[in-house]
Amino acid sequence: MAEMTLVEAVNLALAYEMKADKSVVVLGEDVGKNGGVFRATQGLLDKFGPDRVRDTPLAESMIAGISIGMAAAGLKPVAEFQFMGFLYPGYDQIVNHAARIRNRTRGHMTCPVVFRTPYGCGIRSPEHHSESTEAVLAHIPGLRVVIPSSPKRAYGLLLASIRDPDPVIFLEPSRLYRWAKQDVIDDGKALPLDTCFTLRVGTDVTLVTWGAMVKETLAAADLLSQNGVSAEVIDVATIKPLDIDTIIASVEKTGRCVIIHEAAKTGGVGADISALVAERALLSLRAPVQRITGYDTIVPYAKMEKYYLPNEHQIVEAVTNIMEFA
Amino acid sequence: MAEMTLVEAVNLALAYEMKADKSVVVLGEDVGKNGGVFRATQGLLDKFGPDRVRDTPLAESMIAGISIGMAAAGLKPVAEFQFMGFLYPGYDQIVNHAARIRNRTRGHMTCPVVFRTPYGCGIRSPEHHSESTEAVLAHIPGLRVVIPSSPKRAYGLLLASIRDPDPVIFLEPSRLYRWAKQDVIDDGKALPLDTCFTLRVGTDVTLVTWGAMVKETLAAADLLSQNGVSAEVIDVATIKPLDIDTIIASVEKTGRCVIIHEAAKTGGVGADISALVAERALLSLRAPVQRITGYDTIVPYAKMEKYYLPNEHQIVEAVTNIMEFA
Amino acid sequence: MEIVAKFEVPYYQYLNHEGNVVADLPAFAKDTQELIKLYRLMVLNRIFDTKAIALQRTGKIGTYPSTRGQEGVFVGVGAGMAKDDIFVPYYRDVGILVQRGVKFSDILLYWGGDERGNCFASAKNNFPYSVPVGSQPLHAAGVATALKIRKEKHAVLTVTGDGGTSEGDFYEAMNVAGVWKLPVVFVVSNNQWAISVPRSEQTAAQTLAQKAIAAGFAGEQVDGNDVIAVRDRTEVAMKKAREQNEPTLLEIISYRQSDHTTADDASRYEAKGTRETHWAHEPIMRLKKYLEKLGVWDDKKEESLQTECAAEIEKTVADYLQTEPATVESLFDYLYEKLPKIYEEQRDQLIQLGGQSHG
Amino acid sequence: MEIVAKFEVPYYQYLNHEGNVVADLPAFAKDTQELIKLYRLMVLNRIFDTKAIALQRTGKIGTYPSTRGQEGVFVGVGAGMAKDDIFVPYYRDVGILVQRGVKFSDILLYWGGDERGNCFASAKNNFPYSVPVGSQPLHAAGVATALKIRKEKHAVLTVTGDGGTSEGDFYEAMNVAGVWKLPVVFVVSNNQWAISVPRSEQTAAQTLAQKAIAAGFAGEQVDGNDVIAVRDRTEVAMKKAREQNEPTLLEIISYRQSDHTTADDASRYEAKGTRETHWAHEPIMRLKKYLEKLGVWDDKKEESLQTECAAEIEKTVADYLQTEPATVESLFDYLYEKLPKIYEEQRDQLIQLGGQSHG
Ligand SMILES: Cc1ncc(C[n+]2csc(CCOP(=O)(O)OP(=O)(O)O)c2C)c(N)n1
Ligand SMILES: Cc1ncc(C[n+]2csc(CCOP(=O)(O)OP(=O)(O)O)c2C)c(N)n1
Ligand SMILES: [Mg+2]
Ligand SMILES: [Mg+2]
Repeated sequence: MAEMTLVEAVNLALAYEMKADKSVVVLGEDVGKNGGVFRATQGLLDKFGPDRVRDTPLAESMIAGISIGMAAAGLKPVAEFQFMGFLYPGYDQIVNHAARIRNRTRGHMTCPVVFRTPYGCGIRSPEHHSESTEAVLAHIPGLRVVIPSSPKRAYGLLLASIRDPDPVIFLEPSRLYRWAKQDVIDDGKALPLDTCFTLRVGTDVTLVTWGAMVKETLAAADLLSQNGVSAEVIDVATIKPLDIDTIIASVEKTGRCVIIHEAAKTGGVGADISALVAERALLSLRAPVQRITGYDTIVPYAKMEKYYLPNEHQIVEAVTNIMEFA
Repeated sequence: MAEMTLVEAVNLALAYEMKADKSVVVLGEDVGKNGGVFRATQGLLDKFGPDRVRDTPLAESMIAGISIGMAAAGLKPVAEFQFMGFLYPGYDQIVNHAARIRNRTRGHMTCPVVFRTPYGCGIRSPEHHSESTEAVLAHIPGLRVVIPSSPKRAYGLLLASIRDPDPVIFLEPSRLYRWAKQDVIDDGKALPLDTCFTLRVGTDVTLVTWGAMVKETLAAADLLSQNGVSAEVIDVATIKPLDIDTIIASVEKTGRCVIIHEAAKTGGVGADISALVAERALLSLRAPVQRITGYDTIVPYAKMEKYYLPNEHQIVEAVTNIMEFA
Repeated sequence: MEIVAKFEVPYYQYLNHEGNVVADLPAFAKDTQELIKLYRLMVLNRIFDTKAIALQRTGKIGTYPSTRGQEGVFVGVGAGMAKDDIFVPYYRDVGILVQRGVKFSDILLYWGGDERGNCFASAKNNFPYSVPVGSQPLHAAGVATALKIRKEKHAVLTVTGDGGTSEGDFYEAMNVAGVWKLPVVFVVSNNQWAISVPRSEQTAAQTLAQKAIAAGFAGEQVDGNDVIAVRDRTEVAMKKAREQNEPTLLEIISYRQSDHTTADDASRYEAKGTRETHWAHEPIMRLKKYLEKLGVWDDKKEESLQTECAAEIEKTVADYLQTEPATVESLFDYLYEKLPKIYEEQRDQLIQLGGQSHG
Repeated sequence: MEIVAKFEVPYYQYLNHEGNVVADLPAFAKDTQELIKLYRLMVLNRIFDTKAIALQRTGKIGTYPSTRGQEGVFVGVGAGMAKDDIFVPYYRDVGILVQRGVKFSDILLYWGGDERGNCFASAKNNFPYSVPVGSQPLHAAGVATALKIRKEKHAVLTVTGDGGTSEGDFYEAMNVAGVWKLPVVFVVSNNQWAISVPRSEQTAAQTLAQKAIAAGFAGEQVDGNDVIAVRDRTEVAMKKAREQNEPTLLEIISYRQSDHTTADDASRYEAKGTRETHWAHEPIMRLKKYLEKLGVWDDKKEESLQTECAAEIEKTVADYLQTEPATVESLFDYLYEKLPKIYEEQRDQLIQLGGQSHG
């Protein structure tokens, strides 16, 4: 057991599974000697050699496409896109092939690949290093989309993702990479991919979030409790397929739901959750479901980033408003 | 004025605007001599010559990327992706560049491009010819996404899209290409891109839809009126940016809302509309907002297509259920 | 100014279009039984092709891409591969697949609009058809990476059309194969058209073979109407891949003696008479002429071959037509290993509605 | 077997690393004033670069990609272009941009995290920085298409890194430029690294120049530490583009005398001493040696040049540091020509919240 950051937990899970399963191969740009631009793959080349830790040429469609071929041929590739903004050249391969090979071959061929990528803003990077477009992946049948928001969940969910027999997009909130440390036990235990994680139990309002916004959401829950409002905090974690049951059960209890995400509001995953809550728990709702999200803008460069990101005060205000509603 | 199909109306609008505006250039795979695989560009090569009607090499990222360069350099390219399932290799260029050039240059450079593509299933085509993933475009700030559902709207909305100073994704429902004819006046009059179209006025329920599902929705409205239910039918047409006001006004009147789309349910544009209705008109709702959508599956090959597509009876049933709700 | 690199592109042909030998024949071509096998396969494929088009015209299958005139390419490539090699097809290479255990009836099922025609369950070393042009060479490179990592001594072969060579994916696949020294052969079936766009409007490269130079390995042109050359150069390239981990690009040149698919009408863009001019080079007649010259073929043999092949195809068509429809729930059954809970309700709904619509 | 195509890749150098002339100099290089201009620009760029790194270290700008050791490439290319030509940059070519009207202070504003540094408002014929590697050559091809359609006699130039040549977009851009005969020059700035991945692991192609062969036009290697060669070959290629609509690929070879960016630590992957070995070839010293040999340069001139350039850079840094912050609503102001109604509420909210956070 050791205290570690989220990115270190990613590294630990990779090392664990590479040791446990010879078919796991790590590939991507700068994942070898350099250990990844965030050091997620640090040390793996030394431990597992260049056959299994592969620096690729600079081509994302290629990274996606060869990973698909490798996976269909019996390996378990864990491929890195350097930033989510550079995943898009691989989008065609992911949507038209990774997500479909099992279906296309009626199960005779499968595609157990993990596509990892740092995502989200708030680290003062240049353009395209701040994307959170998880929605454009979560819409695609055949994919899983998994987002850890703590070192422990990074470890357990990444193990589960690698072991999953289907393609998983694993989005790592770069803003949390080195945020809070946690004790992580390197026991190879996976966490389930079919459930949300309830981070805090409460009775007055359900705060539904994932990724880096877990940070602001937990901070808001603290502030709210000082105001006498008891917030339940749900980290969705696996946004595709969604464990809607946990969310509905919580909303049925609290009667209020606020969804918080960093991505642009329009077409964000929050819309889907809101729609499902409305469909399945309308009669339990004491106030309209609220969404606190990034703006429908292009994520600004570093200087304006702080205005783009939702903060805990916005969450508190939204909750306070709907507490008055009913 | 002449009776024509939707695809003929597309052709008419292209010809009109190419004649009116020398900067309009049509490009894509097989758009020249062949006139497009659906004949949308038929006759344009003869009329406007090979400089302005360009058969491209077979490369969609290239089609997207050069169109962006052409647009930034002062032309108005209207580029065709042969099917929506082949747009994805161009997704990076569309998301990372077309949608951002104005913003990136603080308005000093713009990107007045139209990306046309046939979309949707129901024409018994092979795999990848049946996509309706409009949601993965509608999530992207900086884009417009426009979907005509009749010959007249195809004509007017395409003209508006070409004249719009920003990038427009123009999705043509291939199932409607040769469905119903309409009299189209070739007067060069554009239709607005900032409004829904109310196709049928009603008082009991608001049916919100777009694209080819307009067909089933109108059929359902007919059936409903036989049952004494008065349905208002809204064709959203421009799904990004959304004219939510028209939808809200209608729902405030009818108290009920059913959203119908062909795309997979999870993360579809229906979720967004549902969420907005819940946020803005909760108190007017007499029943939960319903979504009738394609399944969360990969669109099947031809033989099973009919099971994938929602039909008018499902819509009628959903409406009937919520009529009983309150 | 100094010259720092030099390259050449060779062209291979053994039989010219009159059926005359123009270069030293490879060993297998000295065995007439081997040649007759290739001949039979080409004939069988052509009969299948004609039949498939007829089935499309009568609504028994959907859109279908003909292979007429390209039998030399697909039969030769298939014959040049070993059973344990892995094949990553595009959508026109039935002639390869059927040599590797895929049934003609599967091909019909596929173009008939049934996913079960794409699982090649009985023919393990083949990937499914890939419709997005140019996307499958990357899968081939991935498979080759897996083989290399596992030190398996097989090779991978993938086919792309001439149009497909313009896709970035095609280049990215070659590039990684070159730098990683992958055991993979990239075949370009240059039938001189990508739907309506001729080869000359696809690229300024004088040959498609030279595209391999960008990836640092050898490319060559092969006469695709000479099935002997196709089989031989495929064998050589596959051997090089297996033994030296050295990729090759084979540009195999034929002519599309058909519309692009049954949904196409080539008269809109193909100059009148062009197809007929190229017909003089088509692969079946050429090998027949040679076999006749060798004295191992005659009209009687031809007739019985035609009859036998036609019967085989009739049988496969009957198999296809008797295929039971798939279940409606098959839409959900292969999305994930286990259907996630949130979709169960949709699956139930589909079964309920699908049951209704079936009636 | 017959050879159907042959290709060669030439390499150009005029000044070797000792500052000796090894080939007939182009006309401009006989004018020492022209050479001193190039020298001054290289010096100015290096001083800027050192300053920018210092600004990053003190938190005054964000991540910054150094151009140290690559001054010959960017100064030479910029000098080889005409004012009316169009430039489509990647993210490291400040040395070109500043010759085309962009201010160093804009560059700082950009890396300082402010979109206004990317609009190059005062320098119309330049595209903004493009961060997605390999994506911008397609824009260049598009601009070249527009110029050709409008029969404007300018040409387009775009720069990609050695790593960027592995992207499919790079190939697709070359391919369309070749077949459409577009007036565009593709420069590859081969600084031998893509972050940590060396050129040798990027592709098996012996030269990057030969990648043009796949697209059917000429590619050549240029010594990027010889600013004379760079300017000359750029001029020749741009002229060919303008006058003959014939694209060229220029692989310009230098060495990255820095980390990839300030966020990188090259000591993790770059063998010790490699950078120092390459330093013997760096472009500024080389031209200085030659100018000294010509007798037109001495320590006094050098000193005053250094002082003058340092002052110019100080001034530009001051301009940058004095830039007023942008308004919060600028997030919404350039999404569309006119902000759609549905986003107005969000914009209002941003102004309200942003106003607060400002305080
Ligand atoms: C990515 C992609 N774009 C477009 C299409 C539509 N399409 C199908 S076949 C074809 C032409 C392919 O030509 P070529 O590669 O020469 O192969 P051929 O069909 O001639 O064998 C096109 C454009 C597609 N299937 N995939
Ligand atoms: C599409 C894309 N993938 C990855 C990155 C991250 N990245 C930024 S620079 C770089 C290396 C580029 O190397 P090269 O093309 O040689 O240019 P150089 O920086 O050496 O000038 C990488 C991988 C990116 N910006 N864009
Ligand atoms: Mg072809
Ligand atoms: Mg480099």
